[in-house]
Amino acid sequence: MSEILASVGLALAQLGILLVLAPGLNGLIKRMKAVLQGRKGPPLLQPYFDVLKLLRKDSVVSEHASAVFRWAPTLYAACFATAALLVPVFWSRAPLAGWGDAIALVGLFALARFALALAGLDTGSAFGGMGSSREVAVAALAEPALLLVLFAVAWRSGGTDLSTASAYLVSQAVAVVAPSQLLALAALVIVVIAETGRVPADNPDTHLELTMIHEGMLLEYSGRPLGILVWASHLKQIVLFSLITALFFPFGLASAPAEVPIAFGAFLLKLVALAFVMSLVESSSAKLRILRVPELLGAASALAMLALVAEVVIR
Amino acid sequence: MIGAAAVVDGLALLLLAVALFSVTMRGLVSGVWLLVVQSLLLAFVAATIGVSSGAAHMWAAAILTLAVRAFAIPAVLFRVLAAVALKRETRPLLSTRHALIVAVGLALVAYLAAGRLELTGAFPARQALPVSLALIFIGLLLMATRRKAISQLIGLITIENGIFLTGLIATLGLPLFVEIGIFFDLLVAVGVTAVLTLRINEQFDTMNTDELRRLRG
Amino acid sequence: MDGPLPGLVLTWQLDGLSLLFGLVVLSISAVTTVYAIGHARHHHGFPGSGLLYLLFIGAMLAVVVAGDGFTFLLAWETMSLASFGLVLTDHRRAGVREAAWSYLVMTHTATAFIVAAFLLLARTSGSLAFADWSARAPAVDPVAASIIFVLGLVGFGTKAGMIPLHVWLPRAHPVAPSHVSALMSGVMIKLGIYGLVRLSFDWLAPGPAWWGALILGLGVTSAVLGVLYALMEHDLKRLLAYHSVENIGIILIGLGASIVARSLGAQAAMTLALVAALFHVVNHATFKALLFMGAGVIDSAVGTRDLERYGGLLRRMPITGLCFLVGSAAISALPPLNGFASEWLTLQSLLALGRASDDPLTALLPLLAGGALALTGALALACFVKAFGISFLALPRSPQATEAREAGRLELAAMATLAFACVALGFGAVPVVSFIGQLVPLAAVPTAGSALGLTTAGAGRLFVPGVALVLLALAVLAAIVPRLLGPVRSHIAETWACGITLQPIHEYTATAFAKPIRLMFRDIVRPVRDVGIVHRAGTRFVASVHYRSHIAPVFERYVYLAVKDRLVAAAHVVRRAQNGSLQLYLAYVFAAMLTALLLAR
Amino acid sequence: MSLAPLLVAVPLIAALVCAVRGTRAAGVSALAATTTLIVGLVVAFSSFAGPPEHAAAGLMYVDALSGLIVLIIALVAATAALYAVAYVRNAVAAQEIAPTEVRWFYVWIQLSIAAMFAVPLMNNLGLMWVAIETTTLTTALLVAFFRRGHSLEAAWKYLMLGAVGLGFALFGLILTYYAASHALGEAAAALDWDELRANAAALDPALMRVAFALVLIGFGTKAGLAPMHTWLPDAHGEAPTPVSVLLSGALLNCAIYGVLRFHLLTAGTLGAGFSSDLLLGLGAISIAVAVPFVLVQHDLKRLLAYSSVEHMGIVALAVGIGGPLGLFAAAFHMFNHSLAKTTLFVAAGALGQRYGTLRLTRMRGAFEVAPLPALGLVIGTLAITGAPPFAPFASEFGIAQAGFAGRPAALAAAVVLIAGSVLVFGGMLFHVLNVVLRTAPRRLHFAAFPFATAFIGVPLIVLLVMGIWLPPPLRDAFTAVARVLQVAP
Repeated sequence: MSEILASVGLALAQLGILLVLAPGLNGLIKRMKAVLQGRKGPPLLQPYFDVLKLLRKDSVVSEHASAVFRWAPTLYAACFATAALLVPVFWSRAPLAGWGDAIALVGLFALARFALALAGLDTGSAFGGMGSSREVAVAALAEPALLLVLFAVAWRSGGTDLSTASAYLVSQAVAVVAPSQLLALAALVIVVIAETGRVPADNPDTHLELTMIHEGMLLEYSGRPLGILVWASHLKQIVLFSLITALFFPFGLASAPAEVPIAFGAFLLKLVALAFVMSLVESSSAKLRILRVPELLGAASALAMLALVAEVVIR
Repeated sequence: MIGAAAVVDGLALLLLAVALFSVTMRGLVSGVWLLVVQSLLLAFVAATIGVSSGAAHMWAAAILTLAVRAFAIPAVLFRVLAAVALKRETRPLLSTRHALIVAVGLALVAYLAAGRLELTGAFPARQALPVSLALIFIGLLLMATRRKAISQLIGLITIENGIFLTGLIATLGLPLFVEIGIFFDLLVAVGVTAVLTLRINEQFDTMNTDELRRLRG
Repeated sequence: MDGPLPGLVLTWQLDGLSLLFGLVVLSISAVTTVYAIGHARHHHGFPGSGLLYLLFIGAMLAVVVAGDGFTFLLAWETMSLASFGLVLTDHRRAGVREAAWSYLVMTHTATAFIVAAFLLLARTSGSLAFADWSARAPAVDPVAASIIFVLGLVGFGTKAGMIPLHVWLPRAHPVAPSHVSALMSGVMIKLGIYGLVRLSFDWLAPGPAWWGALILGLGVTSAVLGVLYALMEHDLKRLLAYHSVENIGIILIGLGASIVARSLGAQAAMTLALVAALFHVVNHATFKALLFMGAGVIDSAVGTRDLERYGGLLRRMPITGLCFLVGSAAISALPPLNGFASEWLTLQSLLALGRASDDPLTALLPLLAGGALALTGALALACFVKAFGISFLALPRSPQATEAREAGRLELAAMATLAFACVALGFGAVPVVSFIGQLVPLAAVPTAGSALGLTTAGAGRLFVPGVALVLLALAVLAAIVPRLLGPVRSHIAETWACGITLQPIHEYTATAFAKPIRLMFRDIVRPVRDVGIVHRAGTRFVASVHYRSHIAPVFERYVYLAVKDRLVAAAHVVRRAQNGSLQLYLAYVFAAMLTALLLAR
Repeated sequence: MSLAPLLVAVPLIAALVCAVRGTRAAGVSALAATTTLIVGLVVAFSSFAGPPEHAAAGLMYVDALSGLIVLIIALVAATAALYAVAYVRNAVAAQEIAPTEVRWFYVWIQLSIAAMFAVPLMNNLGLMWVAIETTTLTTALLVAFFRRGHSLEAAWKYLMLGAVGLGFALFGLILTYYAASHALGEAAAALDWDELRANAAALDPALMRVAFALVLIGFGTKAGLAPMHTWLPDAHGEAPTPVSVLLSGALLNCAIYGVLRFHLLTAGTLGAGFSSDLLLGLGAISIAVAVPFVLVQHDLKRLLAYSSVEHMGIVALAVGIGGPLGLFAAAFHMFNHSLAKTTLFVAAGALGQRYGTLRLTRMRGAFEVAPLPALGLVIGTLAITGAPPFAPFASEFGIAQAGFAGRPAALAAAVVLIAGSVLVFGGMLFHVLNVVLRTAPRRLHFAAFPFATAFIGVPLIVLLVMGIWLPPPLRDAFTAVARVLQVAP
């Protein structure tokens, strides 16, 4: 009975921390991008203010919208919350390690995308439809690359379970710099860029309807539902970042309660590093036209395949 | 006995001559008369074989040939020609000269084929078997090259004569009641063909079988 | 009961595999019959159609329990003929006759291949009984086994709707009444899979690796091309028909993987892959039948099958909408539903196969197939967002859609049961998989269904109910926590459309929704697009623009129509031989006589 | 005393009565047909049970093979004669046949039935040849009965080709007689089947090879085997439907019977190799030749005629494959084909009279115009093209199974059979669907079709039942025929 309480506690703790950190991470990336581009940039806590403001505001719902529009945000948030519990962030074993693995994670991401895309279509506005159509198109190309990366990792560590993958990497430290590992990392970074709607694939900061993919679907939302959606997309970003850290730099994961502060510090460090990489990428490249995105994601799939070949053939 | 075989050989060669001659003839009436001559020769052959081998049924065969082939069938044909009031065959597919050359060629092929059949136990007339094969091939040639319905019928009867001759030579004719059956069939066949020819003439008011080429595919 | 030929007895056999497929046939047929009764007031078939429907179901059952080659073929073709008759129910609509004809001819050709395969098997084992075949399977010499395998693959593949042989499926299913196409798509094409499983596991001994690789390759092609063609369709039933092709592709991937594992001798991977394929058979039967029933209800409510005329149906047909949503989520392999469970299992089996084979090439092939499977899943998601979104959400695009009314009680009951089945199969994945594991007559290594969750040798774990529970709990949390910040009100207003009131014409259409993907995959799908602009007389002002785009039917044009035209052209040439001239006919007889004499020399 | 002679006598008497009492000819012919049906069934089933028996002072010889042919002729003749009553009345109403001609129609029908019954019953091969020749002559005028240009053309070709073919057969017969008289000595009995079969080994092999070649081509022409089949589509297409039924259902089988008799003889002399391979070859060619003419066709009855060419090819192929299963399936297939083809021709005739034409393009919407014949046409087509639940599939499956189990040539033949039947299935179904579906034209002729359910329903149900379960008497019948046809391998 006690270890069930412990695991529930661990789960809630992990979820709480990630929820708290999520807007901060986004603010950090914005800040770093601004500095790189020679501007002062918004304050670090700006995303927190936005989210809390939205959560307290009334919402305007379109007359044509159906139940899908009303329940999509909750389901969207729930998906990423569950996904957050599948990834080993602080503790060596993820809270839900026994019940779901990498493929379940991909499935949850797909479920969230399904809900939001439908919500985008529900109000009948052309921008929502365009956003959904492009979101599912981009995702269609991102998923094979993501899965091939997971297969490459699973091939080496013997299974698709994230906890065993990170535990294997911790035990085989030399594997971090294996060629297949680096290729897989590159592929995963591209996929994360596409998934979180970062610059080369999509522009998170713009409000020009025709260019937005992820924002397009949120266009009709306002007030509290919009707040939930924004917070959830931040959560999505931090879950993806933690997926990268878990699969490629799993060092410093706590296996005993004493090591938790070190794990927390290590995780923060990794987040800052990744944030810096992301802001570097965003500042250095321009947004691709929608029909060029397949080439980017095609490159990601190619890299993932190379990683597989490297993994299987060269060993 | 100067040897029935020699007589039969002579008659056979005569038959061959008549057949070759019929290839060159254009007139329908003369064609029928040539048939009558063929039948007479056949009857004579049957009689000679009857005399030399003493087989009673050969006499019956000879009389039947006279009655059916020489008399009944030409009678039917003449009545049809009279009804149709048409004397000449239109231009056949092969010109007379070519037809004759082909006919002679066929006769040679018949001789070769008969050689291979080597029916040792047959009636000793060496010429008869090749001639019968020649008759069959020439009959086919007639059917294939002539346009008028009646001349195709003449070709058909020439084939029947050839087969009948083979029968006579090889096995001294088939058992009697089979012979009677065959003769009866031949007569009915010519009768039915005659009726058909009259109907064709009435329908197409010509006997040219080129009209009969509409059923395709 | 002894059959029409000497020494031929109509025998029956019921083993694990037959039981599984029998259960699928029975359960789905029961539900579709309920639906058919409810649907009958829209759709009055010809007098005998009810009887024919029962015969169809009976024939499918007979196929599954047939014990020897002859009975199998009797039941197999009776099934085809019954479904052919049912497809012809409303033969007055355009194109129904050609579709039905091409369906029956392709099925009959497939049966010819199966007959050839059966007779080759009978040649080696001396009898038609399946038991003898499996007993003497090792005695079949390799070359004959390969020929039998290929013949069987073509025969059963056509019935299953595998890619190169799938052309009849998107033509026949849409024209058939929905309760028939639900049964055909849900169950009948699975009997093709049943045949393939029997052929490769029961009647033939483990063959060379290329057998499995061939099926794996065809499975991948069927999956990817099937979903791509589905995306390009805006006729709802054709879309669903192409999805059947896609899902058959997924099943074939599982089956191919298990056959490769069998030839490599990897027992664990073989069992896992086969169980994954069979589980997907069960799942696909449920959600495809559900979706076709939904499509049928919408078709009779709105009067057309064209997605572009639908819209806003969720308000008018809420329960149908909900069931269709569940079906769409299941087919797009979204967690907690059954589609996700079987796709998860298939991916695990591909990974297991990859790890099991030693030389690198055969290890790489399944992993790449896994990538293709992921692509298919994502594209399926896109397709069903389109299908559900365009037809059920936002504004109705046609007057008929505006007046659409909810389906009858029986139809809803049928759809609800299948929707519930999708959820139940998803949650109950563990017991179902272990049940299938026992049924499969192979050395069932106890990998598939351990108590807690689906575990595989490679330590991948999935406990669907757990994940669903957590998902639900967190959803409740996400709904409650923001309320702590005080109540908020929501106002109803117009959708913002840059200042003008929103018209249905502004909405996204199905063709537009699929446009990005169509352009991304244009060299595979080869869209043909023609735009006609009509100017107002004498002026440069545009009066109207006509936009027509369709997908080049590659297989139909370059394979099937090409063969048909050549055959007919050859027939015309040969027919000239009968030109009516007696002289020529005499020449034929003479020539025949000469050849006979030459032969007789 | 066997009833066999009655089979020939009854139709002859009926023909005489019809000639004399023209007005009630239809009734007389129908009565005669039913009596021959009953007598035929008795003769056939007694021949299957017991050993071969002689009748009419040794003139007639009835064994299982002739019993099968008698059975087929009895059934087909009964159907044709009974259907003729309605058909002729419609034809007279439509001014296609002059009232005065009706009497002669029935005379010739009965004469041809008598001739057909004579073929299987004759012991002497010479008389068998005479009987076959008589069938040709009696049916020739029937083919030309409609006095249209096409019918006359068809009859002319039918007669000419038939006569030439039978001429070759006669030549072959003479060679056999020569070989027999030298081997057996006494002249008269030399052509009797039972003696010939008993000491076939004594005959001179070289001569028998030539004789069989000639007879195969001769009787093959009458049986419609390709390439000598050219007259068949014309004759069956243009003849009045009851005559087409007789031709397709019964006459072809008589000719095949002649071929089978000589096949048994030659097999006795020089082993089954030579004649079986020839039969295989001709069978395969017939199937192959029939395919293009079925795929592209403009006339319904010609379509059915080409299907007959294909099926006679299948029967020849089956006998060529041989073996107990192959021969059983051959006999079974002859029976199935006659039954199915009769139904198809009856349905086609009924539809033809309703539409006034047999051109496939002008026959549309048959389900609306005449539902039962349309249904009969569709189900009949499914049956004749070998779709499983029906009996022809069972026999074709048996033939293919025997083929696959047999020698390489048999395997190749079985593959041709399967491929051919699939292509023919596609072609025929396409045409029949076009006829049956679509919307019917407005101006239609009135044509009564009494007892339609019996003519079409009964045979199709029998075919369906036989496809699944073969009634024991028929099973024993086909086994007995297979035993007769069994030649030492």
